[in-house]
Amino acid sequence: MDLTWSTEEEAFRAEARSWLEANVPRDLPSGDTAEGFALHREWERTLFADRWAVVSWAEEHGGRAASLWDWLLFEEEYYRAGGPQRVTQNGIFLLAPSIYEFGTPEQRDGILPRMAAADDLWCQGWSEPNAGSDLASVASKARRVDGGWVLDGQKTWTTRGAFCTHLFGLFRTDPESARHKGLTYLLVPLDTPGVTVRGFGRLDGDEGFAEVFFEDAFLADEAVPGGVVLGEVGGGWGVAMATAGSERGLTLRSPGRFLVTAERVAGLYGRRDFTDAALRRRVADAWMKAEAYQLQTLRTVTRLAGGDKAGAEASLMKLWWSELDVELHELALDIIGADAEVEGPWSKGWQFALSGPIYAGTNEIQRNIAAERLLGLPRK
Amino acid sequence: MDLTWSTEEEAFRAEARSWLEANVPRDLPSGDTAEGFALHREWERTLFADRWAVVSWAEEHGGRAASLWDWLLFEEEYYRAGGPQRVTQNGIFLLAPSIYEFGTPEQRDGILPRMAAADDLWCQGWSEPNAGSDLASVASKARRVDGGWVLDGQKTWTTRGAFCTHLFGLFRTDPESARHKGLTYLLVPLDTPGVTVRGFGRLDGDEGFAEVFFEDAFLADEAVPGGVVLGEVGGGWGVAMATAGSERGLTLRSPGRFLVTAERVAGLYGRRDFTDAALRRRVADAWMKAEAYQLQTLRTVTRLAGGDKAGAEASLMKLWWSELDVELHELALDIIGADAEVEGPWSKGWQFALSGPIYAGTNEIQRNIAAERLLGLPRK
Amino acid sequence: MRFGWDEDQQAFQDAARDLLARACPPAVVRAAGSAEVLDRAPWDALAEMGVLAILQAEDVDGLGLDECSLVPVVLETGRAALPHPIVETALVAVPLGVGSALVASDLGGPLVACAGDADVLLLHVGGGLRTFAPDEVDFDPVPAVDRARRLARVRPKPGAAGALLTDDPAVVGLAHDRGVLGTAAQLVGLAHAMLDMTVAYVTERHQFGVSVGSFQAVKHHLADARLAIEFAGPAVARAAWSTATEAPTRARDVSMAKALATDAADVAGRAALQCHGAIGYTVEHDLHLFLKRAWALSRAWGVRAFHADRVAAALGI
Amino acid sequence: MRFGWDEDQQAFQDAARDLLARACPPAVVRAAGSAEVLDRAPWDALAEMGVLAILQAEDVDGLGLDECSLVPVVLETGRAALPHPIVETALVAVPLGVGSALVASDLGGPLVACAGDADVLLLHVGGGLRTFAPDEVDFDPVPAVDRARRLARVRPKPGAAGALLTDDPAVVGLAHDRGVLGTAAQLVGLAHAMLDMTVAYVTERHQFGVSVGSFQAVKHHLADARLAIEFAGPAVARAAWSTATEAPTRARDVSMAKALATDAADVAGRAALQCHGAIGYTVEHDLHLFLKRAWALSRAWGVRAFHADRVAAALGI
Repeated sequence: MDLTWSTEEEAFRAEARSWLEANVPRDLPSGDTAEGFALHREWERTLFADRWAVVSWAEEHGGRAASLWDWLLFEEEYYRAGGPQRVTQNGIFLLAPSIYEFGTPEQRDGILPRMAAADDLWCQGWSEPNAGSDLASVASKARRVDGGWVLDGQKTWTTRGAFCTHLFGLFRTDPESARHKGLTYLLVPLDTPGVTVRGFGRLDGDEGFAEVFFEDAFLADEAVPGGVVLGEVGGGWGVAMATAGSERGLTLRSPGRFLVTAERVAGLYGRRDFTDAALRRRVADAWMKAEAYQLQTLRTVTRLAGGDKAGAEASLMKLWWSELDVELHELALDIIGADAEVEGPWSKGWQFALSGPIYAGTNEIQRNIAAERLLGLPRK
Repeated sequence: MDLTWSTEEEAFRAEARSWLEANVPRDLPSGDTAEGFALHREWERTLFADRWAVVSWAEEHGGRAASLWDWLLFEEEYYRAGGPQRVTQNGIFLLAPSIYEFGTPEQRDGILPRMAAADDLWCQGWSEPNAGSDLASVASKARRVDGGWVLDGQKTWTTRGAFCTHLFGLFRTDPESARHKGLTYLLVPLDTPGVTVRGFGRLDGDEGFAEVFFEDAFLADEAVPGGVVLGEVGGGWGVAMATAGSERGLTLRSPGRFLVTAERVAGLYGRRDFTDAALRRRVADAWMKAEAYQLQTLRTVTRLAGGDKAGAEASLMKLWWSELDVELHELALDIIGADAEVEGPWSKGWQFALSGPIYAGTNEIQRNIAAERLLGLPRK
Repeated sequence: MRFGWDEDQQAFQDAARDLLARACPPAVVRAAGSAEVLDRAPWDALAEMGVLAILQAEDVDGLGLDECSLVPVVLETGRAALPHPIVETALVAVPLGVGSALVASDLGGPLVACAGDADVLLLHVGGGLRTFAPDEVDFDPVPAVDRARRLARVRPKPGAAGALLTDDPAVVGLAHDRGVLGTAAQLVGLAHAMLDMTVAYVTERHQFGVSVGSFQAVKHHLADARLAIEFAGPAVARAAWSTATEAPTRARDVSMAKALATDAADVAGRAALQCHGAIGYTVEHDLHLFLKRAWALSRAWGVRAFHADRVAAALGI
Repeated sequence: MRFGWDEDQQAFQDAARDLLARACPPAVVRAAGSAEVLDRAPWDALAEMGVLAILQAEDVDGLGLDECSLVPVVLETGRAALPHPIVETALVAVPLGVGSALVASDLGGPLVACAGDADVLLLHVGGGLRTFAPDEVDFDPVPAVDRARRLARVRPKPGAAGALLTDDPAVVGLAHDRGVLGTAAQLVGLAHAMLDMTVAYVTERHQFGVSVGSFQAVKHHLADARLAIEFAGPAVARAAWSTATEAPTRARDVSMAKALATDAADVAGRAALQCHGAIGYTVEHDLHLFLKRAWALSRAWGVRAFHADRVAAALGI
């Protein structure tokens, strides 16, 4: 047990902090609207230019080959500095780990630098109108033709789909197959002829969702560098589960985000002109949970650094951060009191937080996974 | 809407109050121990002697033919006066309504007065080692022979079984049957040869449970007045469900019990030498829930008085009182603080309250019932 | 002793529900979130039906009825997520003799719903209640999560004194508690609407080859919602009766109603959103109209802790 | 940076777990609830293994190790529901130089566990810590829900002054926080034990023709228990490190550990009882031994609110 940072790590943290203090933009509008997205893209390019976009990646892909520890430090500093949401996140945090794991060298070298630079912006094409929680019932099809694939079907609830340039998703390539089999993980430029995207509003008012329609869309094998199939044809489910593990677990929700939110909630309470033992204790409880998430992450990174793979524990991480995020924002609104119904960062953040127990696999499904895979309870 | 009591009702309340003030015994030991049970039986006889044991029953059975409203008033006064648990409750609150509904006149006249007088003390024989929540998997058998039945099998978790004189329970009378069919509701004197009873301890330390073994036990048809079969042979499931409805709903848990507990919790808080906004609000919340249970009961009685039957709403009642009872006692222990681990009425009451979400059908099953029968969600 | 609405009251409630289903479908609520001018059609229909006259004395052409007649109707306006200020008008202003204009008020808090739409502003000034014409006040519009709330902060223009309705604290207190009561009723109506919508959805939606409603976790979420509603309803009904009969427990009872109604709307709203999944998380689906109203009303007319504290005070602790 | 026990620490923990499985099975816990004299066999085995010497300095024949070595072992004593006062002895008294006697103490609150069994009483008197021989104090036995706690209130006999160990508030504060830390570790161990017991039970028990563990409601109860344990564990580990390294955040960290460990034991205990059903509600089953210990330790060494308030103070609010 050694919870001290090395001199090198502290130096890295200091460098990140001073760069962020000088560069983090103030009061960016939401990145989940068309104009906000464009501004965020500029910010992502600024990050990339100084090699802060993807610190843990290889240098040739735009990173600093930083350790997971450094990545954690960077994330903590990023949120502490008030850094905005990452509109590249579905690329850099979800797709990229799967490309590192399953991609060919050509795919890695061709796709990752453009992703890090926010030249290509990736969205996730999992859900379909009839395949939400039940991802294995994907019905969108890809038919093999000479030199590529012909896509038909529909994806939906695609976050920021209306603003992105590329989509990664699951398509049924074996028309005879059912459930988890016969699915292939494809990488699809959204300007492919036959692909249309329609944005629509999320609960919080932003145009953050999209439907993506595929009508006889020809996806050429080389439409992305190194080829449009990630992993094996027919092996898409395994790749998708790795991506989903990233979404639930370590990379998408860094502890810095929640710790900073918890500290802001404490500040919100501290600035009130009343004391209330009930609210005060709730602030302490929420802060403890954010801190526990940080500690759990440290444990996980230790484990991964020792060669372990992230497993079904990712479901526990997802349960914790998603329910904590709701708790933090609800508490903030309770501190704010009667004015909580006014639009503002806390009411907006709360609405966003409410999606946490739904996306990336509902929390009901995460609890099933925890019970079955971690406790060994029978599936049926 | 008229929430006033009539002059007659107020007079009834006043009579009950003054009798209770004069007669309620102080500091009876728990009725779930052998010696406590005997003292409680004396108290039940005192109640019966002055016709307060079963106020809503017909006069010829020992009651006052009081309305359900009067019964509620009596219950409220009973708990307010500090009246002890009713060791006759499984008879008078659970079996008796089913005897009124399904029994013959001979059964009513023969069984009920002795039950009210605490001459016969009834326990419930539902659960078996392999039929807890899943009551329909009852395996204890009753075989028809000349002049009676031969019983074989085992019941368990029978509350106060070691101190009672009679048992009502479900037995499989059609050996070919499965699940809900072929069960018969039998009334069994515990001194029947071949019946043995072994008491064992509950979580709270009292000898409140018993196992009842039936080994080739001959139950004569006339072992109880009017016959040992309640309802039809093979129709036991329906009678048992009526009894279970009584257990979950109106009669077993009168609102007076929880209101008085809530007021005592408020008193406990009020006597502390500290103020704590969190605890204070929890007291208010718990009191509101107790009061809401009272109001819901008034609504239910209004409905029943109008001719309705109690339905699956009983499951909601059971969820509410059982979770409220835990909340009330937990709150009391939190007010008491570090001393809460000392044995005393609140720690004892808390342990007892923890059984509420388990017995009379676990709360998981009650939630299934509410979802399926009140909301119409599909069984599977 | 009889707990529950009588036949006339139930008939009035049923008629209001039917009327609102026609006159205030979700499209009307949605439109109220962006329209320059609030569509008064549902309001006029309710007025036509006599809802605004329920608490009006008979000698001024009112129905001369009490809160036990009005509250079930107000519950229905919650079920419909009616954007118009029915609570502020029919429950708060009318008994003060303000007549049947559309009234907005800050008695429940500084955020005034439909302020810019009102014929009359009923403001809590210096401990009393005063009415103002729209041109006597300044509006400061406030962007609300629920846009159909049409919120503003309102203050009298310099020099405008309005017309004094009352400065009797008991009358002001009664008016306040009527507002709390009506808001509680609307929250129960909203909870019903969200639960019903969700039951229909999970029954029809299939995932993993079965109806979503057959999963035990979904059943339990919705059973919890049903449970909370089941016990909040009687608290609202009792509070209506306590208000109508000037019971000494009125303040305690309306606060209890608001607290339990808030819990019911909260549990039902969470369950509804979670069981709808991503479909319910879009503005194209109607659920969000009800959710956002429930969130708003949970905090309007006193937050949860305020009402729990009032009940605690009534308990003498 | 490295989060977690090193190999030696893990090996010590594993060895302690094996030893306690043999030396302190549930029958020993059960017997401690009624025995006149506490059976010292498990205690002697732990002493033999060196557990009492972990925090003892090497120059007095101790192992000279720190809390990161001791806390994982103490967690195992929680898993076994060990009735002996290992926290008061190995964590609180030994670093104060009391040696390896069996020590009972009132530093965590007025209810002293195993008071009548102790060789030495470590009492918090006038702001300082003093040791007393058993014949220097009066015992007032207290009936506890968990009889294996063997509780008493203890006070020095008139005239008995004991031996002063320290009156330095910083030293007393450290001793107190070590007690909190150890109790937190035991609560996590208890939570593990109750969860494991319940997983085994629901897997084997069948109702409605299927394994009880296949019901989604049961899965979710137990997933919640696993979740709470998963996040309490690191909080305890960090608190051990903060204590060992004299970190300025020590008080905050041990309070956080106790609070989250209390939550974990509470969630796991409720889930265990509910999922066992009536079988777990009997004294013939072992579950109650663990449940009652968890209830007791949740309130010993500071109730949940006390620790949340300490964390709030550390947050500057």
